[in-house]
Amino acid sequence: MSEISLKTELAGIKMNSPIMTASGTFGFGEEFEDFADFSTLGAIVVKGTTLQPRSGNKGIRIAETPAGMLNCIGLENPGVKVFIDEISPRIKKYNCPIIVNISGSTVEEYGELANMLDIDAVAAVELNVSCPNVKEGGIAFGVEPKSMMSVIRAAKKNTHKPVIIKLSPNVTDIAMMAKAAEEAGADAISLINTLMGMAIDINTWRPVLGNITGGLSGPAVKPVALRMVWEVRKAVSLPIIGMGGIMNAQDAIEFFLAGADAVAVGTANFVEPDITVKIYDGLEKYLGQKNLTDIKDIIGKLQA
Amino acid sequence: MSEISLKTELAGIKMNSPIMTASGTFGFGEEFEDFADFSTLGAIVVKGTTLQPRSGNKGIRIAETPAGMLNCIGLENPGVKVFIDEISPRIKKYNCPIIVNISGSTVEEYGELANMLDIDAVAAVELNVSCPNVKEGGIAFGVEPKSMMSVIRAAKKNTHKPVIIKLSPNVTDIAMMAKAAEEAGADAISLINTLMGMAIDINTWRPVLGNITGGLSGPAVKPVALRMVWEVRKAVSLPIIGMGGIMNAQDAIEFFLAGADAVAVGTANFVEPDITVKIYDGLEKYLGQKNLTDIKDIIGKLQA
Amino acid sequence: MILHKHFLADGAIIRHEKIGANDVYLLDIDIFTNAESFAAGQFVQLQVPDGEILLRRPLSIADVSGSRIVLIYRLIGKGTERLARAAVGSKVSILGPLGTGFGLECKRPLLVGGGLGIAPLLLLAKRFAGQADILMGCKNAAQMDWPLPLFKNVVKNTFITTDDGSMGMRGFTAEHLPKILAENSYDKVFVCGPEIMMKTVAKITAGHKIACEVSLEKRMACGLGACLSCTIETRQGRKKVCKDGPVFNSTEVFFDE
Amino acid sequence: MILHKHFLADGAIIRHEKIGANDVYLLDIDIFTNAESFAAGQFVQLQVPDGEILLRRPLSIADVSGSRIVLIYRLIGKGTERLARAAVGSKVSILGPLGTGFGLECKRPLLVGGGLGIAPLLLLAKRFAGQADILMGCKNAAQMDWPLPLFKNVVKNTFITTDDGSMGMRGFTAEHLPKILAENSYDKVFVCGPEIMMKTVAKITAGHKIACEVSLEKRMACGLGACLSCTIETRQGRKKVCKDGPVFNSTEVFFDE
Ligand SMILES: Cc1cc2nc3c(=O)[nH]c(=O)nc-3n(C[C@H](O)[C@H](O)[C@H](O)COP(=O)(O)OP(=O)(O)OC[C@H]3O[C@@H](n4cnc5c(N)ncnc54)[C@H](O)[C@@H]3O)c2cc1C
Ligand SMILES: Cc1cc2nc3c(=O)[nH]c(=O)nc-3n(C[C@H](O)[C@H](O)[C@H](O)COP(=O)(O)OP(=O)(O)OC[C@H]3O[C@@H](n4cnc5c(N)ncnc54)[C@H](O)[C@@H]3O)c2cc1C
Ligand SMILES: Cc1cc2nc3c(=O)[nH]c(=O)nc-3n(C[C@H](O)[C@H](O)[C@H](O)COP(=O)(O)O)c2cc1C
Ligand SMILES: Cc1cc2nc3c(=O)[nH]c(=O)nc-3n(C[C@H](O)[C@H](O)[C@H](O)COP(=O)(O)O)c2cc1C
Ligand code: FES
Ligand code: FES
Repeated sequence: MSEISLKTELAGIKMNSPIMTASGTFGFGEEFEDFADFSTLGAIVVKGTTLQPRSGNKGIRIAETPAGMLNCIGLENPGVKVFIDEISPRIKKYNCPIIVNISGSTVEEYGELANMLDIDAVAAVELNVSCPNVKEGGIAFGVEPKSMMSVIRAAKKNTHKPVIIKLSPNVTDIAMMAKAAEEAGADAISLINTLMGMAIDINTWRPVLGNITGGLSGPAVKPVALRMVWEVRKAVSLPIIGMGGIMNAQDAIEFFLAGADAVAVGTANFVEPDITVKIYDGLEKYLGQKNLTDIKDIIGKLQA
Repeated sequence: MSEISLKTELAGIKMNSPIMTASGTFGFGEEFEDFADFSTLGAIVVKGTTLQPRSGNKGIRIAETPAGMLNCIGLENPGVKVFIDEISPRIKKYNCPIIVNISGSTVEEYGELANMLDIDAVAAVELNVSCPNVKEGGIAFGVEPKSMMSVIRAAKKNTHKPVIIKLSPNVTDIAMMAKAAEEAGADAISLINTLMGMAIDINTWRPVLGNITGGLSGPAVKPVALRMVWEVRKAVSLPIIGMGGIMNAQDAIEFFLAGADAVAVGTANFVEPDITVKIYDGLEKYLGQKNLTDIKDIIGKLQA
Repeated sequence: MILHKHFLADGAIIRHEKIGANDVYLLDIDIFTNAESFAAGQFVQLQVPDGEILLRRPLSIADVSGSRIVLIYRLIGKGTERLARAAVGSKVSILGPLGTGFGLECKRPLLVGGGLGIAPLLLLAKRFAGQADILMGCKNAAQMDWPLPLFKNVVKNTFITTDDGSMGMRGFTAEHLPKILAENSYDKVFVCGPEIMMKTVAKITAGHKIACEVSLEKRMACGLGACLSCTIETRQGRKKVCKDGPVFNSTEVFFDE
Repeated sequence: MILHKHFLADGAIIRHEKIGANDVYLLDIDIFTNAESFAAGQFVQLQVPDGEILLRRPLSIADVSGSRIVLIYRLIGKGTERLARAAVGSKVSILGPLGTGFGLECKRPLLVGGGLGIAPLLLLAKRFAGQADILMGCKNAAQMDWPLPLFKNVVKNTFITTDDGSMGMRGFTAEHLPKILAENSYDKVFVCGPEIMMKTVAKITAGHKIACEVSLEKRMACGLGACLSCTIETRQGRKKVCKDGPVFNSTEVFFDE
């Protein structure tokens, strides 16, 4: 049992486990100090960061839905400078790779962010392309291959770090988007970001969320996320970080079997702040029961 | 209170209420004879029908997921001839409009089906375009506007009945698909069909479903369905039949507020076979509480 | 066979307890409807209390008495684990009676059950008013804890097999069936249990030219014949396990290899 | 103010009962951790039992005693309705203590509470060891059923308002506040209740140049400052209600129009 290893490497980043945290759901890690064991985490993916500080959306920002939640935080963040100058020195002590999730409103902003974050304290950047492309009529970068590819190229050109592209599930053909990402030079693929959804208050006749629509996450989306991981696994050879509704080790194992090289835990952090530790223990136990010693023994092993 | 009216008309079909049943979830109506009150139903949408009888998919056909279910029935049905000759005479007695959901593997098949179903017993056809287009590499008709438009045109050319197009939610831009449907001459829009998903058995390392992937339905998808109804409402003026996770009157009201002219109840029929009656009663009660008398008083009234 | 209209009832739990060491529970529910005429082999769709579980769960009617029905189930997954927590006095929604029951026309019936497949044979045995024999098999003596007392006074002869020989005859039921059939003059065999067991029994009874009915299990959503989750191919064409079954003539069905 | 490490505990329900006719419940939970040092105004994130409800629910700590905490809540929607069914003896997961509590530095405190906002003032009153006065408002006399007995021996003077005048003074708390402030020499006011009430009280105390703290409510997912569901704009920049609050200086926050 003591030989079981969850250690892994993803896009050149050495990780103590294939369990990461999903952007926007784990703050900067500090908020979970009392519950998480950073030595069991593969990486902390911090909140979506932009060039300028952003105050996010007004009004109600979350709504609970059946087995899920909607959010329209609106990328509230202190801006990349504060991250680099104040936050990153503080969270260095966790000795855990830090991946910065970045969002721009133009292609150039992604390049600039990647460049600014090409620093020791940062292990990789993850491109959030679910945000509106202001120059192109506000359509999200991530639902159209061309704009997504320019964003990836802009980031790659400006950093020595691995560039992870986080795919939006709100597309017709996720495999095609993944192939485009591979062609554009991405080093790894995260999926899925949230599904676009909505909730309505039948007493006030108004949308529950201040921003009208929001991103659906949590167990409700797991079947869609798994299907997408599996489709992308068949389409590209890049490493995949699977996420979407992972609430326990069983869910994580489903993603590994479907082909995810690592997983990220999102909404579950809100429900059980120590969930990443529990998933770590659960994976060890599962491998032990199956007489396996290495997490890689199950990755992509779905017989379909 | 006695003046409250749920009566409505959709694409020229007179309906006792705006509550319909979703294709594939209510059989041919007969199965629910002990529980449904056909005088409170707007229409029965029968199981997806094809030219030839189909035996459907092998292996496990359903899987439960958080607040949802996956199905890969695979369009099992007795074929259009049996429907016309044997089933339709039997279900005439319900005095409830019958809408036949049809699927083809070529554009021509949709035309042929529409033509054969241009009979008294049928109030309308609903085109299921979530099935693979065998001539075009097996991509579903409904994820690409051109093939969807040819299907609509083929149906319209071959019937005097209203043609309802049932949109697939597995697309980047549902509003664009709706506009294309309107342009092609559809008389009404149903949405959403199921989201493509997957489930994995971590003991056997195999997909749970015989067909590997399946369609996700139930409460889990409601936020996505509502968002799509709202987006389509803004994009086109065709009547909309909203569905996806409706489990009670509250859910139905959310769809009406978002802009649905009628709703269809799917998965909920499996959980509570008398759910359509309960929703009818719930709608009456809600209108009464709000001092409204007509269901149309709430349709599209979302303040957003 | 009597055909019933379906009922949908908020049943009240009268009794609910673990009756088998191997996580087997007995649930006695008042459904406020006369249940006496329900056929052995029919089942109900039970809604797992507390709302987290979406789909109903199919469970065989193991016994009836007045307006009460008895279900016997084993913990398998989320649904049954959640169900096991339901308190006496609480409500549970029941849809039934579903499907067609066993055909009772015969003189010397032998019931063959394995594992939880033994449950529906209880009502069947009662329908035969003590005239049936039963052959039941489990892994070991410990797992015989719940069926033994239940069948004590409702069958004539009881044959027992355990995989490990810790009680009765060692081995599978089907291994001992030929001898039992040879030594008795059964005119019909009723089987409920794991698929492999039903398949083997079907083969043996066919060889002996004895009528045989099997009770199948398939994943179900509606239980009413509407969703087509549970379709199987039979020699008589496609059938729905929930509506045309779960009981079928053994010669009618194809068992998967 | 003492800062605590957070705990995450499977609490055991010791007492759980309806204490107010208007669907108000009291929940007494053993969290197996010393709770005595929790600050009045802090809250917990409670996981609604039975698994259907995804997100935790924020509830103020109304009282503490040894390793036990008391929560008082009103039925609002799905979560609290489900919670109300939790049986004594069953478990409930509690994450806490969250946020910053009220600042106790003052000599003559006046607590002002409306509706369920009265709950956290109970622990606050105890922290002031009987030296605080309370002004509480409800719709009518019936709704005073639960706070009256709870506050009986823990405050000095009790002022009561009801919207309909069926008990105490007729009208809203804020209408009577100026007179109460004029007739007493309070040096700090603590308010918890509907936003409109807190806003008005904040205005009045500002006019009287009396320090005032308000306790805000916002939808929360994490409760830990990570998800940014609960951000508000303040005069000191953006703050998180769950971590920087829920208690704020009344002069710091902007009340929505
Ligand atoms: C007609 C019929 C009668 C049955 N009678 C009994 C009985 O009397 N006693 C008993 O213990 N069991 C019986 N079963 C099996 C019982 O339905 C399953 O054990 C139960 O559904 C498992 O639910 P779960 O949530 O605990 O398991 P999970 O594995 O978590 O369930 C996941 C899904 O798979 C389905 N499923 C899992 N196992 C089976 C199975 N064997 N058959 C059909 N669906 C399954 C569930 O209904 C659910 O939809 C019967 C099944 C059928 C079809
Ligand atoms: C710091 C804090 C302390 C609180 N203390 C108490 C207390 O001591 N007693 C009490 O009765 N109530 C208190 N509330 C309000 C309580 O959290 C809500 O009444 C409760 O969450 C309603 O849940 P529900 O599922 O019944 O309602 P639903 O309306 O079904 O809940 C839907 C969603 O909205 C959220 N929500 C609904 N109302 C509120 C609200 N007023 N504030 C924040 N989120 C809300 C829920 O948490 C949930 O995420 C407090 C709220 C906060 C933020
Ligand atoms: C409150 C919240 C905030 C989020 N913020 C971001 C973000 O800033 N950038 C991003 O790429 N994804 C963001 N996400 C998406 C998550 O990282 C993740 O992709 C998604 O929630 C699916 O995983 P889950 O179901 O485990 O939560 C956010 C999700 C939630 C719930
Ligand atoms: C078991 C099952 C079978 C279905 N069969 C069909 C079908 O034949 N044709 C079709 O257009 N939609 C079919 N659907 C989709 C439903 O009609 C509906 O669009 C979808 O389930 C969303 O609604 P719901 O969440 O209320 O179930 C099926 C759904 C289920 C669950
Ligand atoms: S379970 Fe729906 S048809 Fe059998
Ligand atoms: S609730 Fe998550 S930051 Fe406040």
